Amino acid sequence: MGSETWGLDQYIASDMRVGNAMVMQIVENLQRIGWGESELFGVHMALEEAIINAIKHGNKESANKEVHVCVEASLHSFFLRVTDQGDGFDPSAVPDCTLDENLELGSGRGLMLMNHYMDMVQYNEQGNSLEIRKSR
Amino acid sequence: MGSETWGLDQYIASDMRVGNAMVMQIVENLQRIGWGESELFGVHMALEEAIINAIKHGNKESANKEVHVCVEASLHSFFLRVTDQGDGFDPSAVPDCTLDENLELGSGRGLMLMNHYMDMVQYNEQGNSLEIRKSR
Amino acid sequence: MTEFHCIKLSRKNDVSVVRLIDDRVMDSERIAVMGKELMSLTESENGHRVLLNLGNVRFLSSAAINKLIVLEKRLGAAGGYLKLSNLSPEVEEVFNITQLDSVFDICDDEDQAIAAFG
Amino acid sequence: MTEFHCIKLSRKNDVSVVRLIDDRVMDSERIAVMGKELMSLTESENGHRVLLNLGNVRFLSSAAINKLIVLEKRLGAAGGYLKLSNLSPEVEEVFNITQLDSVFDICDDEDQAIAAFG
Ligand SMILES: Nc1ncnc2c1ncn2[C@@H]1O[C@H](COP(=O)(O)OP(=O)(O)O)[C@@H](O)[C@H]1O
Ligand SMILES: Nc1ncnc2c1ncn2[C@@H]1O[C@H](COP(=O)(O)OP(=O)(O)O)[C@@H](O)[C@H]1O
Repeated sequence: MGSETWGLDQYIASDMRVGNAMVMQIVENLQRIGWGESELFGVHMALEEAIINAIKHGNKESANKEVHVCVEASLHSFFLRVTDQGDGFDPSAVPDCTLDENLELGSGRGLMLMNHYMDMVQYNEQGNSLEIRKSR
Repeated sequence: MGSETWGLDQYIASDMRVGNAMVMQIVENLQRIGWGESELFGVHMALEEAIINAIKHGNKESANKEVHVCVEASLHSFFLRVTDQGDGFDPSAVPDCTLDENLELGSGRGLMLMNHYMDMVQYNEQGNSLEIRKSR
Repeated sequence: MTEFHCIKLSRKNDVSVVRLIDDRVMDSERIAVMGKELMSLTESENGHRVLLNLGNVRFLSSAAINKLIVLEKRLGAAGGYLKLSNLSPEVEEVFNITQLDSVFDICDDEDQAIAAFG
Repeated sequence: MTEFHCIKLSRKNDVSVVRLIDDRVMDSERIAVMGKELMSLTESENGHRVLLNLGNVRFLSSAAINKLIVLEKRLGAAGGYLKLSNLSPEVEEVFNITQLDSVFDICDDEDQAIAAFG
């Protein structure tokens, strides 16, 4: 029995298409090192939210800003750090998306999904850098 | 600009075919993360010698023994640790293969090639575990 | 007939049965197109019944889910009805976690959904 | 004619021109077969001239090089001659590092080698 590790340390443009491609690259590499379809689902969900939020809310898709993506992954663990060049935000101020009045709002669902699927979700103080982690 | 990392931590059977396949797996992954053909040559040479020596001289192709292979690689560096379950040896006692009387002997050429192509070649005291490293 | 790029449309009784073409619904441009194509369904007759069969969907991002929420609202506003069916266990979990299972009418399969339309 | 699996044999003047089939000569079983096929060339007439064209070889392990050394010795013992040609810069470097360039007669290309056989 053995295991492969895979990692990435890359700056990407603040473009949704580039973000989508980055997400797929990560998902494909996790598959390659042995993650199965259903375990991958939650990781895919969380990393998609993390990267798309950085591009959309953080860098506001600005052509002058980049998103820094770091991944460290093995068959037993997944770690992602996403840092944008935006002003950050206060995650505790994001309304609970499961409250009846917010249910159809959309906002907050990404954070909730990350918290559900990951073992650890941690923003830096400024709120422009996010680390998520999951063990298997 | 960004870079991928790739790693491996695996126990393999002391079988030449398994060793060959392991070498190819490592070479292919180095290619995948961006190593070019000619830079790869020396790494390929060194890791082939390291793994084949462990299987052949270390474990003597015994069905009861395994070789432990660890790799950590990025576009900028290559690290390999190969540990066998043999008695080890004294690398300083291996004759210089470039001396006229040894030239056609073969023995010692593997160590010499590793030393040439790698920045670091280090055996443990017993001589059954070898670490090699190369930066680019 | 309109040409669709992200959805496949068929009729069963008086129900419009919709399938998504992508098995991973995550590309932002595809989601935008899918959104437009789903919205075009709300411009139909009053009381329009739409069944979204998610049988082939292995992944959908929250941006994609947002489109389904808009569809649900628009269809409701136009006097229509939306049901979802054939969710994979993973996709169903997303609806549970986010409590969107209280917003959507989720059925096991097409037959059950069609029967539930009544 | 003998069937070869790891080498390709042709004649140019009175020289046997040999090419290796694998571009990465590293598989232990293939090297064993290659070794046997190369040795069969030494059972030829006296003064046999063999040119090994390594043009397509991108990698060869030291186990493969050992086979070339044995070929060189056997051929010499049988009154024959071996030359190598068309080494890639990387393969040539291996011969330099290990000082095997003093054991083998290494030529740039086939024409140069054939001319050198005289
Ligand atoms: N990297 C970020 N920089 C600034 N604000 C962010 C960032 N990530 C999330 N947010 C804020 O948190 C809110 C909730 O995000 P999320 O739960 O993903 O939902 P959505 O993206 O659908 O709005 C966003 O609307 C945004 O205001
Ligand atoms: N892992 C090992 N365990 C024991 N002995 C070893 C090991 N690796 C190398 N050696 C010894 O060092 C010698 C030189 O190795 P090398 O330079 O690779 O040449 P070769 O493998 O052709 O003999 C070997 O012949 C063997 O005696």
